[in-house]
Amino acid sequence: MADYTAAEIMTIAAARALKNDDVCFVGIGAPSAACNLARTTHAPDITLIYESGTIATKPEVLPLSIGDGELCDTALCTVSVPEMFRYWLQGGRITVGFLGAAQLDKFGNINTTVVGDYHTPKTRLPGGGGAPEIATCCGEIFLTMKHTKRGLVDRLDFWTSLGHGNGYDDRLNRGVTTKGPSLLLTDLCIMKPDDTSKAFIVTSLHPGVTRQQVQDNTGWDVVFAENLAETPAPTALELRTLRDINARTAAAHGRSVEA
Amino acid sequence: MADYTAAEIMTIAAARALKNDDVCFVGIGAPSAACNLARTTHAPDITLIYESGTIATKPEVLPLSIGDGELCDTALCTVSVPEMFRYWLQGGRITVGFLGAAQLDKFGNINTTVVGDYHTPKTRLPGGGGAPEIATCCGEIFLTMKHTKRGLVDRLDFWTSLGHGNGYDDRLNRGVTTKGPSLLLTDLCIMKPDDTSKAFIVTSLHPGVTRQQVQDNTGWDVVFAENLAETPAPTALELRTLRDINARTAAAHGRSVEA
Amino acid sequence: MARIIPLKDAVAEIVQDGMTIALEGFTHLIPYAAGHEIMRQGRRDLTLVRMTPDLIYDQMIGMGCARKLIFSWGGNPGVGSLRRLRDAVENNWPHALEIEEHSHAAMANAYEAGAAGLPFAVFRGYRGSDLSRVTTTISSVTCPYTGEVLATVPALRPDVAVIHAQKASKRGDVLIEGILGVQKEAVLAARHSIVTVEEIVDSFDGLHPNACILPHWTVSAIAVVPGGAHPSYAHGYYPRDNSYYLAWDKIAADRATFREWMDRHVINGM
Amino acid sequence: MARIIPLKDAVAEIVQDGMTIALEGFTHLIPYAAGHEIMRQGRRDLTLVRMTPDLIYDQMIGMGCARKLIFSWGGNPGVGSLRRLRDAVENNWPHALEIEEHSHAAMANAYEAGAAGLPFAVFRGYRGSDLSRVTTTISSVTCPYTGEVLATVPALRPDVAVIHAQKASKRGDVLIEGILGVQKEAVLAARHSIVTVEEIVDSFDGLHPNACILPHWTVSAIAVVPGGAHPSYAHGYYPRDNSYYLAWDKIAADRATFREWMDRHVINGM
Repeated sequence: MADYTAAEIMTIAAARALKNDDVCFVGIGAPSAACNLARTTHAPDITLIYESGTIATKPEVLPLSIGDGELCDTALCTVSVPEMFRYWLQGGRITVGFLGAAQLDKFGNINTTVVGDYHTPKTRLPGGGGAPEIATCCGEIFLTMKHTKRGLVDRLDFWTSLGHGNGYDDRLNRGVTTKGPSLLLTDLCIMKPDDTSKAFIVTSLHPGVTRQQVQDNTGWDVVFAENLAETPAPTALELRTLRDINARTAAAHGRSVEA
Repeated sequence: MADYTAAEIMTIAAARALKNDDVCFVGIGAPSAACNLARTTHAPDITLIYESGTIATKPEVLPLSIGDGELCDTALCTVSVPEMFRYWLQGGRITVGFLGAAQLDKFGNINTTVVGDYHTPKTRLPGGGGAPEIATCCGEIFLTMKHTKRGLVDRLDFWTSLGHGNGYDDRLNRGVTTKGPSLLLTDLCIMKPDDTSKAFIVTSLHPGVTRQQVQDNTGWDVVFAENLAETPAPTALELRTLRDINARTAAAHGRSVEA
Repeated sequence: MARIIPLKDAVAEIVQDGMTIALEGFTHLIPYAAGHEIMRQGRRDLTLVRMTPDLIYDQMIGMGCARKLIFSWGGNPGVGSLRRLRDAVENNWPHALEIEEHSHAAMANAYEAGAAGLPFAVFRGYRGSDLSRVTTTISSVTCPYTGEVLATVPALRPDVAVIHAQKASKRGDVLIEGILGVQKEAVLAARHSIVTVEEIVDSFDGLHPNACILPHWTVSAIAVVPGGAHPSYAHGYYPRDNSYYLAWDKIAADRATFREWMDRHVINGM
Repeated sequence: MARIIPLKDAVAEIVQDGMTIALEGFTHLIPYAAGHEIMRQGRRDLTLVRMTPDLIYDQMIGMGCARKLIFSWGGNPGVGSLRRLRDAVENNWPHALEIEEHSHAAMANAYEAGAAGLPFAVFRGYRGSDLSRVTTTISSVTCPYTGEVLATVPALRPDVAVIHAQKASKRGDVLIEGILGVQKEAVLAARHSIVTVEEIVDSFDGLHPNACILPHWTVSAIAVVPGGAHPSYAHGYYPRDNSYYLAWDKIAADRATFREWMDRHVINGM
């Protein structure tokens, strides 16, 4: 790796995917870093919305939770949580929903609920929170997660939220007309769904990452795009801006930040 | 008549019926006068709510409409109209709904929609507004209207909002568990529903009003309570307070006020 | 993205014949100026939607703009009935007017469902009211848990929502303060929206965190029209012109007087 | 009518074993002090309701107060999972914990329906999610106009709602500012409510007309508890104690350490 970490290029690649006029539903962690990096670089007018009701917020420090004080202080306005889910999410006003995941399959279905059986789980995870409706009501979904075999699995133990279901037109056949997962950013590569099968294929490897490395860390048989690209390395501006954000955040939260 | 008008004693009798801890949904006209008279005499803590979303408002001048500026200026807070109908009315927080009526029958059903046939009406009236749900969601309903044969009719042309329906347990059989009309105040008398039939009976005549006068101005065969009382004449305080309110209102609205 | 353009252009671009349009404002902030501009541009065949048709719809109905009216109370508050509305319903003048009549609770819930992207609204309504007999869009659903039958109405999704508000920021965010009515819901429920405002300000920094603001990306066009709500009022700017409301009863009572007044004060007035 | 009484008395009078109670506050204004008092009074068999079970429910579950949990995300925000919650679900320690798991949208709509006096909530939810397979209270209704099948959940009507707010007036009206979460809906949906506040002020005159205020007649009891939301924050008063959240992970990881910490800081702490 050059002079940046795997987590940094993941966040930077995610930020690059966001556009100036996007209205973005921001999850905590890497999604929050990516969205605020985009806002402070190429997409200054992007609208960031957090589940807690804060609309068009501009935090200087990455929030530890979706309800941090700074989100409200810097927001255009703060609405109640019922209004956030009814008017803004269900009302179809969000162009991009940014989700993290504990477990993900090749169709972008997500499990953040349990490992093992639901009623007698090996590991009880935090749960879906807003994800089940974010995944189906936003225009499209960007996913970011650490690239591990434990995370990218062939079969999920539980579908917390819907991606492309069983692939092909399964999502549409379930009456869900929004685009679903259109981008997966990990710390090794970028994936996009195949037009027909809707299964993720690797479209870009981060600098220094090999195909084998991706396959070794993925729970399903990885398909690589014919025109497999290499993710452009972070620019000085991207890196400096991200590191400023993370430094401010670490200082504010009294510990180092992983992304 | 003594030194007060029929309209004044109607408003004063209506105000007397309100209690200090009532939460009152206030209609325009006589209901508004009665509620504000009560608030400025024996029930200073009464909560007045107008349909426009103004909660616990204390207008110095009677509003011309339920959305007048002063209602918001003097309110504890002003909520949106959807919230007013969902949380405050439908949520069952209103103890007394105060309604006027164009046409009323002996069971307290109200018509403010049409005279004649609905689709080719002789007279098209303003419509129900909030009444259909006020009449069924408030704890109980007080009615005030001018005592005329045209107003108090034997059969309504249209049921805009439900009183006791066809009488007896009809309201309950329709699944409506709130009390319904419990008091009718006109400029001639006070009526209350009979415990069994739920039809209005005259329980008090205003001073100087005869039984014949009531029957001559009522479209149904009037029943008088055995212990028929006489409405106590307005006290000096009641009259002076009401006239102050009306004077301020007339000045503000640039014309005389009928109640 | 909200473009700040003249009212004339906003109406010309966005309001077309045959559309369903909602001019909302619950006694407060009624978008009269925009309504008058729609009349001046001679729009026809409109389905007008409004909880409390006020003088503005009496004028639009009298001028023949409307094919249909969806409403829950049509009157001149504290004065009397709407003469032009009655003439249309009772005598089909200037032409027949189809009406779809609801209660306030129904329309408030219908706008809310529209803003929430739902196809219908559910509420405990119309019990014992003949409105459910004459208004065919009223239906019901049964609660899966208690068996209670509750009323439904279709969500309101106007083609255009028109409101008046106190302020817009330079970027086109819109601030509504005081009696909010259903203005936010109408704009969010509609495909397009026109907002007339008293003034443009640099930004809304320092405002109360829970003030009612429509972000610029939820509004199609903004026009600066000081006094745009007259004769209704704008909280913090000017009071309600009660004399206009009182005088209207006589003006609208007679067809010729009405038409002559409208030509002088509205059609050629600007 | 809201009585302003000590927290100890409010909890003793209002919270009983076996009740369904909701302690709401979306990261902001979480009523920790009230939760600690409930634990000190040794309440048992409670059904805890909360969209985002935070440390306060981790503590109450770990202390054996809860029989059942209705929630939509249970974690230590930005830090990790809730150790005591996992121990209860995975190992039935201190005893079995029934869970009813929903999504945020479902619970937000369920509180809203509760505040609106409806028996169920309707929303476009759970599509393609296994939650509707494991949570038996999830059902559906069909739109009478479009035929669309939409998800339903029962309305949330807690026996008691407990929130923290910035201010109460002398008369007992309650002001909530900043991130509002579902606090107003929880109080309006509940039969009783306890509100802890930072301070009492004379009146709310001069406040923004659309600020979020609960009138005194919608609140059962108010207790003045400055710092009552710590370690969460109170907009305008004190920031979030992130170190408390970070330190909690280790404290709660071990049963003995947890129990010992709770005895020292909560049970005998006050």
